[in-house]
Amino acid sequence: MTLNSMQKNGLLLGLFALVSTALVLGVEAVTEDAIAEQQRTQTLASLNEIIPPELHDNDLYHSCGLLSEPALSQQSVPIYRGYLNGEPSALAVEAVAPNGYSGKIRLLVAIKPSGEVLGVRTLQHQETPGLGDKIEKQKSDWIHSFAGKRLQSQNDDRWAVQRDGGMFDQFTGATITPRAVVGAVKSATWYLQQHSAELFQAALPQCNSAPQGDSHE
Amino acid sequence: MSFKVAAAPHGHSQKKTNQVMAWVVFALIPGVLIQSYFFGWGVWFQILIAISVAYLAESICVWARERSARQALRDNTALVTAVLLAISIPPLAPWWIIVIGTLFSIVVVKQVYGGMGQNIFNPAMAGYVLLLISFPVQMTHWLPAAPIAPYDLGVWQTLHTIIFEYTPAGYDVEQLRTTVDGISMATPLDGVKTALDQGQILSEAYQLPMMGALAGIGWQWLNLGFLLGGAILLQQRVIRWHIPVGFLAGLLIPSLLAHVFAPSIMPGPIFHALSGATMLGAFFIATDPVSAATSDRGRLLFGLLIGLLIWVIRTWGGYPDAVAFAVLLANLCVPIIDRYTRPTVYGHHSGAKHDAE
Amino acid sequence: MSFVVGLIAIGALALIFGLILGFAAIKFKVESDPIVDQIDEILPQTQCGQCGYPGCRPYAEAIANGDEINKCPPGGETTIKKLADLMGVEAKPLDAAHGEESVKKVAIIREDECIGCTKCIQACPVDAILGAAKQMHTVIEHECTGCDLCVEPCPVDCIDMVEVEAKPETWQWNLDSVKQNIHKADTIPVKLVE
Amino acid sequence: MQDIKQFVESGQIARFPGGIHPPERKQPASEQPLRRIPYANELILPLRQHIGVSGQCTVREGDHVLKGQPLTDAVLHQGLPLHAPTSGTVKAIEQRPMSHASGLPEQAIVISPDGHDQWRERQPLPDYQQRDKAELLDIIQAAGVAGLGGAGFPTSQKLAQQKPVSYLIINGVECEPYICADDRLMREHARDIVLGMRILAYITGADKTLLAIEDNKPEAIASMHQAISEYSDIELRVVPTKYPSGGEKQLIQLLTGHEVPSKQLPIEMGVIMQNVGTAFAVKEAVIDDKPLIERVVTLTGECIEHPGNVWAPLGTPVDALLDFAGFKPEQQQRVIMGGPMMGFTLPITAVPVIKTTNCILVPSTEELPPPGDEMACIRCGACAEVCPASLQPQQLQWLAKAKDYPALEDNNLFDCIECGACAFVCPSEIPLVHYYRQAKSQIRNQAREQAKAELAKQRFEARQARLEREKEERLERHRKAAEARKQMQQQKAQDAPEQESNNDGKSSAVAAAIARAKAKKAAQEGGSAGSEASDEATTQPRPAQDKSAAVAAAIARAKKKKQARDQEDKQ
Amino acid sequence: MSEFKTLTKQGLWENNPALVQLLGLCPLLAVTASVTNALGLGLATLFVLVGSNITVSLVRQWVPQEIRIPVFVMVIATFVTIIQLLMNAYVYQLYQTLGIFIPLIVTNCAIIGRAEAYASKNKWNYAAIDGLMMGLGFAAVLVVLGGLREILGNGTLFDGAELLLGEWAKQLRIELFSLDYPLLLAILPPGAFIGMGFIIALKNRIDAKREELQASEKTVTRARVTAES
Repeated sequence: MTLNSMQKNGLLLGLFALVSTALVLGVEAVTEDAIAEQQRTQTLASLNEIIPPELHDNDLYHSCGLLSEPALSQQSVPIYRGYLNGEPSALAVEAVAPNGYSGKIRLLVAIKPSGEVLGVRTLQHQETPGLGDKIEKQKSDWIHSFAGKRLQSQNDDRWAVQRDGGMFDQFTGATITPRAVVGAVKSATWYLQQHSAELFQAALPQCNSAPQGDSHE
Repeated sequence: MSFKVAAAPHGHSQKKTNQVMAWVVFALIPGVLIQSYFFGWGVWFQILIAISVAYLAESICVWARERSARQALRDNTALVTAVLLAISIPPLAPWWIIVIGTLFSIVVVKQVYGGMGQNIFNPAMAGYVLLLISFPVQMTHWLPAAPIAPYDLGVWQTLHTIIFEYTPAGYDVEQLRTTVDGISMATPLDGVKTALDQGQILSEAYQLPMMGALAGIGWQWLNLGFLLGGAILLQQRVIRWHIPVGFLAGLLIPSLLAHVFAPSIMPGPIFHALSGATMLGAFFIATDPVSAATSDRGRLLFGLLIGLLIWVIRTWGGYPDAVAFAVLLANLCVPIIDRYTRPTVYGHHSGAKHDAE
Repeated sequence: MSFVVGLIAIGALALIFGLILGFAAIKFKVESDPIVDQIDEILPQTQCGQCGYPGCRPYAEAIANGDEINKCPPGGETTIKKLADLMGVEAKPLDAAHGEESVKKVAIIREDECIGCTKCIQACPVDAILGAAKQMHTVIEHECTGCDLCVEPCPVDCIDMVEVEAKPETWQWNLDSVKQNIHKADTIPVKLVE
Repeated sequence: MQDIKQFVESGQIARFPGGIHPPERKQPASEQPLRRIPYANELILPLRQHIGVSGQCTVREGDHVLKGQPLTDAVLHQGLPLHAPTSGTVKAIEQRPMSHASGLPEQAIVISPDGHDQWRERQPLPDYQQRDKAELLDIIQAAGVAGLGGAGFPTSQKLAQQKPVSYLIINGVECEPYICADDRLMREHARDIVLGMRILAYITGADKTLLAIEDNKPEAIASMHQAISEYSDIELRVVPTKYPSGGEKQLIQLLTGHEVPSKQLPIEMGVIMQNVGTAFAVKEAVIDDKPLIERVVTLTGECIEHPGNVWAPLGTPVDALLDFAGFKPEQQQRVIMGGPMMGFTLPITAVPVIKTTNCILVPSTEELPPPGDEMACIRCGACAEVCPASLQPQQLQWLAKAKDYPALEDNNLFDCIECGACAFVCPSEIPLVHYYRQAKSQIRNQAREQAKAELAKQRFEARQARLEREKEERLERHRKAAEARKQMQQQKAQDAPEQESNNDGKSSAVAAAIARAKAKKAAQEGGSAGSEASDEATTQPRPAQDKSAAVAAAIARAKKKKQARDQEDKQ
Repeated sequence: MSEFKTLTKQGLWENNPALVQLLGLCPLLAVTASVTNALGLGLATLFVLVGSNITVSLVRQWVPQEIRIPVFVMVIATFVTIIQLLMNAYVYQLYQTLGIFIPLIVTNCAIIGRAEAYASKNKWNYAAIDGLMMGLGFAAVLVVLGGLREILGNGTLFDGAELLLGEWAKQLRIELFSLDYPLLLAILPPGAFIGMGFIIALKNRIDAKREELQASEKTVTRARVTAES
C-alpha cells in the first residue's frame, strides 16, 4: 500500500515536473535572442546619452569589461570604453552610492580622458518618490548638473551639496539623496581620472550579462 | 413608592475622563508659552486651527456614525489631540498642513478605529507622521529660535505666512530660516546629525550657531517647560510615573553609555533629553493611555521601548527626531506587551498552588 | 546541454518529493474530524425545524456541507458566533426569514380545555408531553425545548407558549427589568403549599 | 502550610494588591447604641434566604406560631430551617417581592405578630464542651445560622468540612463604607462574640483563632481586646483600613501572607473564616438555644434623621425600618441594601430584612452622586491598579461587551469578587462590576442551556429510535397480515373444491383473527424488547368512529371560546 | 449560462480575490503606485490565472489528493516563468518596472486558491471563466487602487501608459492637477494599505446598503421533525 502510493505519486509528480520544465525551457529558447537584444538596446540607449555618438565610433556595448575595484563597489562593475578613430575618447563606469536615503543608488558615470565629466545617469534607485527621485532625468534636470564639471583634487570641497558648502543643489527637503549621489560620482570620477590611461589599456574579463537599464521605479 | 434602580457601586471617586483630558491641556501651557516666546506667534494660530478642525471633524464623524455628539465632544480628547499635533509641527507651516494632519488624526486614526478609546495608534503622532512623510519640506522648516533668528515676525506677518506661505514682504519660510551668510538654520538635532554625518566630531557640531548651553537655543527651555508640565500631571495623578521614567531611561541610559564609549560622535544624555520632542513625548504623548500598555510593568516596558527606539532612530535613522515613529512602533507592540505583562491573578500564583498540595 | 540537465534535475527532485508525499499520505493519515458532531454539539437541540431542516442534526450536516450558519433562531447570536468560530467564517446576523431570536419559552397546556387528542404528543420532538387518548395532557416543563411544534397541531388551541419565568438565580442583571419584576408578585396566583 | 504557620506566628500583616480608600462615613451611625425596633405589622420570611434549595414549609396559613418555632424543614443537608421571629399567626404563604437586586418575587411566609412575643420551649446548653462536635453542628444547623457577612452560606456546612484546620479567622474588618453593624456588635457584645468564637474553635479544632479588625474601629478593638485577654489562643490582628480588606480572600492574604488558590476553598490551606456576627449567632444558637431570628442592621445615609444600628427581626419590611429611623426621601432617591460598594438598590421598600441584610443605606444625591453618563474606556488602567484580585478590569470590560465568553474565562472573570473598586475609580464611570455580573450570569446560563440541549438531544434521539422501531413493527405486522391473507387464499383455493358448501366466510374470519392475534403477539414481543421510554400514547389505537363526533364538538367549542377571547382582546 | 453569471458575480464582486478573500495583497500593495503598473500586473495575473485554472482543471482527474499542491504550484510557476520571459522579450520597459513582482505572482495566493477551490473541482471551460472573472476582479481592484494613489500622490492618471501599451498611449496621460507638494503618503506603501482599507470599507458599505434595499421577503418553510407519524 505505502509502496504503491509512493511510486504512483513520485512518478506523477516527476512527470509533471518534466513537462513543466520542458515548457519553460522551450519558451526560454524562443525568447533568448529577443531578451538579449532588448537589454543591449536599453544599455546602449543610456550609454549613448552620456557618450554621444560623435565621441565614439566603436561598439560601446561590446567594449564592456568587468572591473574589480573596491573604490567603486564591492562587486565587479562593468566599464565601457569609447574610442574615436582608435584614440581613447570616453570612459563610462557603473558606480554605486551605498548611502542613499533608502538603499543603494546605481549610477552610470562617464568622463573624457581629460577628466571632464561627460554625464551621469541614474540606473536604479529606491529613493522617495517626489523627493529623492529627482535624480532621475525624467523628473528633474539635476543629474545634468554634473556634465562638464571637473574634479581638482580628491578633497575638492566644491564637490558637495550647497548645504555642505559645495556647488551642487540639494533638492528642497531632501539632502541625503543628492549628497549620496554627489559623493559616489565624485569618487568614481576621481578613480577614472587617476586610472584612465591604464583602464584603456587593461585587459578586462568580458561582461557576460548586461547591466540593468534605466529604471523608473 | 418606587425608588431609583442603579448598578453598584453607588459612589464614585477620581477625576472624570474629560477632566483628565483638560488637565493634560492645562499642563501644556508652560511649554506652549515658551514655544511662542522662542518660535513666534505661529504656535497659537496652529493650535487655533487644529482645535477648530478637530471639533468640526469629530462632530461630522460622530454624526455619521450615529453616536451621541454631545458626549463625544465633551470628553476633551479631540482637544488634546489637536493641541498636541499643533505644537509638534513647525509654527510657520502653511495652514493646510495642520488641517490635513488634524483631519487624518481625528477621522482616520481615531474615528475609523471606533472613536475614543478604540484607536490603536496615538492620533496626534499618527497625524504627525503622515505629515512628515508626505510633506517633509514643510514639516522640517523650523525657524531658528528668537535670539538667533534673522527676522522677527509680528502677529500679522505670522498669520500671513501661515495662510499664504510667505510674509507680507514676500519672503518664504525657506528664506526666513536662511541667515545673511546664506546658511539655512536647521534644528539642533538636525544640525548635529548633519555635522556628524559629514564626519565632524561632536565638539565641532556643538559650535553650530543654534546650539545653546545645554542643548539647542530655545529647545532646551522648551523641553524644560514640558518637563514642568509633566511634573504637574504627575502631581495631579493624571499620569503615573512608569511611562515617563521608562521613556527617559530608555533614551538616556543608552545615550550615556554611548557617549562614554564614543564621546566624539555620540551626543550625551543631556543633549538627547533637551532636544526635539523628548519631554513632550515622555510626559504628554507616550502617556496617552488609550494607545499605551495597561499594566504598570507593561507601561515601564512600553516607555523603555519608546526611549530606546528614539535613541536608535536619532542615532542611525534618516530623520533627525524620532518621537513620533518610536511612539507608533511601540503602539504596535502594545498587545504583545500587554499579553506578557499581565499580572498574575489572585489565586493563580504558582506558590499558591504549591501550598495547596 | 543545460536543457537536459534542467530536465533531469527538476524531474528527479519531483520524483523524490512525490515519493515522500506518497509515504506521508499513508503514514500520517488523519481520521477526518467529525465536524458534523461538533456542529451538532453547538446547536441548541430544540429540534424546532425553523432552519428548514427536520431537526438539529440534519441542519448540522447541511452546515458541514456549506449551508449558512445563521438559520437557527433559538440558538441566536451565541450559536452563530460559536459556529462562525468553528467553521472559520464570519459571524453574520440571524437570517430573519427563519424567525427571530426571542426569549426562552415553554409550552403550557390549558388543561381544562384539552380534549385528549394526542396530536401534540405526536408533534413533540423530545417527548416532553405526557398524556393518553381522551386523557388530559401536560407538558413536562423542564424537558420542553420551547420549539412550539405542538402549538399548531392542537385542534382546540389550548397550548400557549409562555416565557420561562425569571428566577433570581437565572436573572441576567438587566436593571431595566427590575421595575417590571416587582409587579410580578401580583400576577402570580397564590398557591397554597400542601 | 509551613510557610503559613511561620507567617502567622510572626504576627505580620501582609498586603494585598490594589484596594481603595473611599470616604468611610461610619459616623454618625456607629456612635449610636444598638436599639430594638418594635415588631412590624407583618413579617415576611422568604423560604429561601441563602444559596441552595429552599426548605419545605411546615406551617399552613392561619396556624399560630411561637417565637423561635421552625417554619420550614431543611430538605437534605444543604438548606437551613427558618424560624418565627416572634409569636403570631401565619397570615399568608405567597409570592412576595424579594430582597434581591432583580426585584423578582419569591415564595414567602407572612406572619402577623400577636404582640405576646411568646417563646417556644428552649433548652439552653451552657456546657457545650460536653457535647460532641456533630451534635453541636446539628444544633447550629437547626438554628438556621448562616454566614452573616456576605453570601449567607450555611454555617454548619462550612464547619462540617472534614479537613484539619490550623487557623480560625474571625472577620471583624467590616471594610465597606457606612456599615457599622459588626462594629456596634463588637462594642456591645464582645463577651458573647468571644464565646461564639470558642464554640467555633472547639468545633473546627483550630490551633489558633485570629480576630481581625480594621484600625478605624478603636472602640471595638478595645472592647474585643479586653474580652479575649483571658484566652491565650486568640490573637487580635489589627489590619490597616483599606477596602476590601474584609473580603474573605483578601483577609486571608493579609493574615497568612498567602493566597487562596483559585477555585479552592480556604479550608484547603487549613484556614476557615467566620464573621463576628456569625460567631455571635452561634453563641446564641448553642448556649441560649436562640435560633437566628434577628440581626443587626445599620440604618444610615443622609436621608435618614436618626441613623444607627438596630436589632431587626428577620422579615421586618425595610419600610418599617426606614419609618423607625425617620426616612425623608428626596427626588430620585436610592434605597440601597448593603453598602455603597457592593449593595444593590431596592426598587420598593416592601421587601424584608433577610439573614444577609447588614445595612440599609439611603444616601442623598450630594453624598453619593448617582453615576453620570458612561463614557468610553480610555484604558487608563486605574481599575487594574485598584483590583485586589490583580485582574485587568478594562480587558474584561471589552470582552464582556463583545460577549466573548471563552476569553472572559481565560482572563479569570470568575476570580472577580465584585468588590466594585474598579468601577469606583473609573474616570469614564463605566459600571464595570455590572458588566461582569451580566457576563457571569450569562456564562452560567449558557452552561445550563448546554446541559438542557444535551438532554433534549438524548430525548430526541430516543424518540427517533422509538419511531423507527414502531415503523418496523408496523411493517412487520403488515407483512405478516399479508402472508396470512395469502395463505388463507391458498387454503381457500385448496379447500374450495372440497368444501364448497361450507361457510367460507366463517373460516376466513377465523383465519383473519388468527393472523391478527399473531401480529399482536409479534408487536408485543417487539415492544417489550425495546426500552420503556416508548410512549404509550402513540401506540394507542385511534379513537373509534363514533367518538370523532364528540371531538368535533369539542373543537367547535374550543373555537367558539377562542373567538370570544379574541374579541375580548380586541375590545 | 447561470453558472457563467454566478462566476462573473463571484469574481468581480461577491468573492473578489482582493476585496473579500484578501489574497495576493503583496503584489497588490507593492505595485499600485500608478494605474499603469497596476494594469500591467493585473493583466499578467489575469493571464496566469486563466492559464493555470484551465490546466489544473484539465489534469484534475490524474492528480491524486496528496500531490495536488505541488502540481498546482508547478503549473502556476511554469506560467509565471513563461510570462516573465515573454515580458522580458517584448515589453521590456514594463518588465523593468514590474520586475520583481512578476515572480511574486507564483506566490499570489489568489491563484493557487482558485486552483484548489474551483479549478480542481470543475470542468475546464468553467474553470477558465472562473479564472477570467477572478483575474478581472483582481485587476479591477488593482487599477482602482492604482488610480486612487496616482491621483492623490501625483495628480495624474495613466502616467507612463506608453510603457505598457505602446507609443499611442502617451495620449492617455491625464494631468488632473499639478501639485507643488504631492501627498507622498499615497504613493508610499502605507498609502496602499490605507487606500485598500477604504476601498474594502466602501465595498462593505455598498453591500450593506444593497442588502438593506432588497430586504427580501423570502419565506422559509419550516421543516416538521415529527408530523409524519
